[in-house]
Amino acid sequence: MGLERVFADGPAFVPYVAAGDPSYEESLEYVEALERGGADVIELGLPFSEPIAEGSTIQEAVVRSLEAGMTPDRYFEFVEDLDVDVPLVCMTYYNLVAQYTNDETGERGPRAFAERAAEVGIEGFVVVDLPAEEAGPLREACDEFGLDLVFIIAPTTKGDRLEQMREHVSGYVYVQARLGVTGAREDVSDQTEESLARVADWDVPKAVGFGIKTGEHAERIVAAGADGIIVGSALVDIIAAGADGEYPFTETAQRLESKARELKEGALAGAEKRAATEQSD
Amino acid sequence: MGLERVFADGPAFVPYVAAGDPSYEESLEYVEALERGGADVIELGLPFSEPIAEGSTIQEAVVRSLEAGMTPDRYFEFVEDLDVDVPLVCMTYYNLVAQYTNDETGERGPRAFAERAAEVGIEGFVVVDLPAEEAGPLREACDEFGLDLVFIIAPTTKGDRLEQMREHVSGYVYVQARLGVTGAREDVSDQTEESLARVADWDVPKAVGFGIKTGEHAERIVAAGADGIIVGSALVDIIAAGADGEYPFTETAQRLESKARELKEGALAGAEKRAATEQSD
Amino acid sequence: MSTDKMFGEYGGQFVPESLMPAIEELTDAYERYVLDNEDGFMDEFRRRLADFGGRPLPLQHAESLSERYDTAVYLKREDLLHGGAHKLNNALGQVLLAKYMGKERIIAETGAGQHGTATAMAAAHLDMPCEIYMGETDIRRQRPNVFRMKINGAEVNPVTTGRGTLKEAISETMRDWATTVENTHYVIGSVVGPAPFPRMVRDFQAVISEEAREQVQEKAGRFPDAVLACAGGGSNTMGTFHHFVDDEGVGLYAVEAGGSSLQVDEVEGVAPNSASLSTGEEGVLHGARTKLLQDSDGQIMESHSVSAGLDYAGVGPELAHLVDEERVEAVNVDDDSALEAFHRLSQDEGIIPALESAHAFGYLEEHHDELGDVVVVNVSGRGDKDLETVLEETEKRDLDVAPDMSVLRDAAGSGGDL
Amino acid sequence: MSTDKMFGEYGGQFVPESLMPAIEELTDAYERYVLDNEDGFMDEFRRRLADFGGRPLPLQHAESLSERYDTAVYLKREDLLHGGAHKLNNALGQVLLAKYMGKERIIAETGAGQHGTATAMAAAHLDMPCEIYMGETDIRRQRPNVFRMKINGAEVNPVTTGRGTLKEAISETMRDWATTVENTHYVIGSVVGPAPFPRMVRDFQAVISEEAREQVQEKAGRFPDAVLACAGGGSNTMGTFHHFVDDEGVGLYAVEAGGSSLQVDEVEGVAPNSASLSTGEEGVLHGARTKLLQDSDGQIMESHSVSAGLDYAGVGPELAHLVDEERVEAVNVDDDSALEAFHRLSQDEGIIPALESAHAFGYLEEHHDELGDVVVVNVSGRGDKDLETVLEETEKRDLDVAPDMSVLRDAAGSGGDL
Ligand SMILES: Cc1ncc(COP(=O)(O)O)c(C=O)c1O
Ligand SMILES: Cc1ncc(COP(=O)(O)O)c(C=O)c1O
Repeated sequence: MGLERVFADGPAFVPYVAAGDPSYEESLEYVEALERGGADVIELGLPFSEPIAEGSTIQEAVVRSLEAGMTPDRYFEFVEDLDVDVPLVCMTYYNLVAQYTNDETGERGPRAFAERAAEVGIEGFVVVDLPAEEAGPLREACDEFGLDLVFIIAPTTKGDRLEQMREHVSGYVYVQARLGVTGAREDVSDQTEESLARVADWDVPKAVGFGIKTGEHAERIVAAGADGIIVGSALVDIIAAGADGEYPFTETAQRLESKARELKEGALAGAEKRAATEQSD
Repeated sequence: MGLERVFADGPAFVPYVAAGDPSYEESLEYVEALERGGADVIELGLPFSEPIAEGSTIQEAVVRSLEAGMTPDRYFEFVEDLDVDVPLVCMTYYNLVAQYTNDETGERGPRAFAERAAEVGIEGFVVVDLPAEEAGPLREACDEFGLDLVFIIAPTTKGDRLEQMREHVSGYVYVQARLGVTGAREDVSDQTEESLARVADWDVPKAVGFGIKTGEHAERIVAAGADGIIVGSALVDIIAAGADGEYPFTETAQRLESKARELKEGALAGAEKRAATEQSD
Repeated sequence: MSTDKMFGEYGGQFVPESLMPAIEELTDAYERYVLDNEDGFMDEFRRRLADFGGRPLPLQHAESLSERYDTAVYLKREDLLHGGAHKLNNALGQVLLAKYMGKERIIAETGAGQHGTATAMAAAHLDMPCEIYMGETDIRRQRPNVFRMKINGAEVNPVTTGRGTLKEAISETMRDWATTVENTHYVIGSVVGPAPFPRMVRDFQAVISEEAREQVQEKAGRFPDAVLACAGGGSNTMGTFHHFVDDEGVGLYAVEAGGSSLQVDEVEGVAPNSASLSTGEEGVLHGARTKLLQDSDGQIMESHSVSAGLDYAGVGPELAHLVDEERVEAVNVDDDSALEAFHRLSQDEGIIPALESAHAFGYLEEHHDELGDVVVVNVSGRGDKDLETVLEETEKRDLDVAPDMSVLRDAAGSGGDL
Repeated sequence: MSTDKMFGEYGGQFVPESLMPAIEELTDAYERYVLDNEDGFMDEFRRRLADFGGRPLPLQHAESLSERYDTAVYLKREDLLHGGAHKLNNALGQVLLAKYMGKERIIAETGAGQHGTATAMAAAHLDMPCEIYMGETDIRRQRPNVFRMKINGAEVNPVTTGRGTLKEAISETMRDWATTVENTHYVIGSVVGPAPFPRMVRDFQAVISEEAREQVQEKAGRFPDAVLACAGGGSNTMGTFHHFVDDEGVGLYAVEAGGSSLQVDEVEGVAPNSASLSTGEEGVLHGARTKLLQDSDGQIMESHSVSAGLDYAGVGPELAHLVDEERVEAVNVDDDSALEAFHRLSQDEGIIPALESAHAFGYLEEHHDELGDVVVVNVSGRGDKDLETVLEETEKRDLDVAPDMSVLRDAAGSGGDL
């Protein structure tokens, strides 16, 4: 029953990192550290040269990964090499999906991409620049290979569009906490609750992302009704500090693990708070 | 009988220098040196800030003179201070004539200018940017004060214009040897003979200027029919060398004097040659 | 997917969800104001194009070139448009539309700086706050245009990612838009981006061919055999072609920047050209499916051209479609040929073209004998912005046609560089 | 002396004899071709002004300024003429005339470089060899224009005498002409010089007021109360005024460069302004009797203005006459006011004016409440050529209206100065 299962037992912590950042080997360890820290699903970025929805933290991660040689094929190998048990979601941009070519059959495009992703054990996709309107071919491929296609609901998504996406989404819905691009922030956006309210009656789990930085943010967001939190830049910042030589590699892995733990614990605390409020209502 | 008289006894040598170049005192000596070298008339430049008909040699002389403080009033003092017997012609541009103001009467313009010029002993004018058409007021003033108004005939002056100027000219006619601006040249222009031919039957003396540099040039030009030669830049070059410190002041005066002598002798030789040719014709 | 988002298989709306509502709002506004002239939008647009922009612009018979090629060559003089390039047609249209839509702020990307200056001018004219994103490389090679934008009161935000050219500037503008989409309109600078931009920008630029088509009939007494325009994103191209598309006998030539070579360096991810129509592959960039310079994985290449305004890895989807349909011929000339054409037009016709426009004249030089008897070439902009680049690039190459520039060096003394 | 060499007591032909025949020849050609349209000269001239130059040019209602001043302000957009200033009207006319006269070579002086670029463009267009004299100071402060002349194939001859500005360049061009007069036409750049230049240049420039007079009636439904134009030599001024001279109710304002002060320094021979109409005395310069900046002896002063194109010690004789007749009001604004107006027009109207033209807008700012309800201002040129100067002069002065230029400095790294 796809990605929804991970949200069943309490709030999910969904970290994002770019695969291969800052190198293939280091990145493998970092992903594993996130699992140790309590990740329930991992969104693993397949870096695209034009990351138009990312803030500078993730842009730079993408550059590091590309410069270290990451490609779609290497990415799939990377996933195979990973020693983690939690589900993996591939987060990328559509051109890499559209251009992907199965070297054996010569097939090119979403179906070839989905087939290969399923083969290496990926369970779903988030394609940042693929709104529901353009998602037909990938949606079909996902269905064929049993993958979830996660859509993002923006604060601006309302009315008909919202309804339309409700029909297409599977796995979980990615609730974008604020307008803009990715990046860790000092505060929790007011838009978060509004956005959650708009999808309150959807039957997929709601994971909130964009700007979450601390355990306390995680707590507040889960308390506000989220079934999960998605955290990218706050983790990538730790990888960036490691890549800049501020911390040795093993310490960076430990820092990632404890940041993950902080966030997961924040989420759990948020869930308790919400249960308390719900009871008192 | 005005300036014509100096051409009566043979070819006249008419040097030009800018009054006050490079300083008031030095310039007085230089003018006197020219007389010693054989000058028959001296064209004494009253420097104007926009000498549009001058080549670089005389432009620079004008700048030196102006920077040393030359003004129209100082110019007239200069003429008074000069100890020479040959007639002096004031060569200038029309704006200085037009603006000249008699400090006592407050009168301004050509008449005031001519009056003061006559007072200090000047016998004629060459006003470079005053064609016959615009010369009415100055012509009148010259008549009133018994001064000659010398016009320049250019190689381009032909037909009606030529006839018109014939009527206005007095003293001598300044035959411009070539198109262009003042400046010493290496050769004698072919245009000289043509130009002389055009004024051959005029009853004023014909003095040829523009580009004459050596005694040999002088000789050829007089041989070709000129009644006089006008030499500026070749002399100013010597003053410039002095101003640049290449020669001490007394040597510069001597160099001027001997250049003058070379030119005067060239003119005389030319006259002999012409006489010889005329006889053999 | 409604078909009018597409041109054949090209086009679409590949943008982050946060932009989709804005794009729907824009689509609605485009249909109402531009297509249906609601509230007299198009009347006001045309009036402002005339009074502020200086339209109509001449179609000039080029005497020297006509003689040189034994062909009647006509120049469509977009270089005379206010701001110095065809870009104002679009910028004015979009800023005005943003006003009709109640937006309070304008953002735009720029490469050569021509779209940025046009947008800054239009925004100043219509009293809209305006920020322009521009790659740092482009800021350096188009400094006068940076200056002009600032002078017009716009903010210029340097983009330091990647190679710092147009591609990165577009990405960065989209990031701004994703944050500010509720009160901000993104004035895209060419017939690229998600629908409805390619159609809308084309419609604003189509005034070029609307005028030219009439003018050429008046002057030459017939339709042209060929119409040439340079192609970067393709806005002047589509503007120049649009009203000729249905005139079957008229050959349409989109002249791309061949750069220094058509070969690409896959390892470095660099294409030493911007010839996406001629050499690119179908893919998705900046919101649209179109022809791209990309590697076999789908990563976008850094393009390169001596002219900043053509230096883009993508191209408008409609143009990609018309090339596939064989209605438009995609051709290209290299940097040298463009530079030579720049000097030729300057010396022979007294018109200093933009380096972008010079590409069209490079093609004319190389292929004039295949183009027929009457040829229209769009002078998409003037070359004032390119003087520094041309000096530098010309000296590197030792071109025969180039003038001697020593007077500039000699007088440089207290003045600084050009 | 035939009266049509004169404007009242101004004008005339004060030139060395060697130039007189050329001036007679020119007078004859002017009468035949320009006044009598012999061989269809004027038809060809107008056709080329349209096709090559881009005429007619708009009269634009300036919305922000109109609101700011509570006055209907209309802009005559000479900045849109090919080359970027009104100068082409005259340059094209004269180069064409030279062709009709069978001349083989063109020379011209230039100050701001606008007349030089216009002449170089016209000469390239009409295939005439061309040399431009330009003071070294001006070469430094107007480098982009030097570049453009060279690019158009003209020679640029630096003039090192004096302060190296327009006055010296004119003198030097006259020297060239005195040498080459038989095959060369001197394309003078303003309504100055010996007859017939002032009349002829005015006639070529009068197209400005011919258009504007019709346009203002069409747009405002009436004649303007005031017409403003900056005055250096006075060619855009006379061009803008000419067809309004007989319209009695129309106030004509010639706005001169007040520079840093109207006081002169007699000892140094320097006027820190170029306000010859406002402060000058009658005298003879460059072939004409007119109002001049001169000392009491009649030596010409060095003028000074932040705008190179106004930096001239003389002014057209017709303008001097019209001021004496009280038909034209001679006014002036200082450098600061012009710079502020430059920024104001750029930011509020989206039009970057030439620094010369900015003077007219400085006057509008200072005196708008005395000018009536409908005001026409000539935007004689665009300001692209002035970017460097404006940057420098604005920084010196710390003007409130100036934009923050740090983005240019920050990106200067590998690029060099603007
Ligand atoms: C003068 C000029 N022509 C052409 C272009 C290329 O753009 P497009 O292909 O969209 O017309 C530019 C872009 O800056 C430009 O400035
Ligand atoms: C734009 C512009 N306006 C005005 C002038 C001043 O000349 P005039 O007074 O002859 O129009 C110049 C001279 O270069 C100029 O470039």
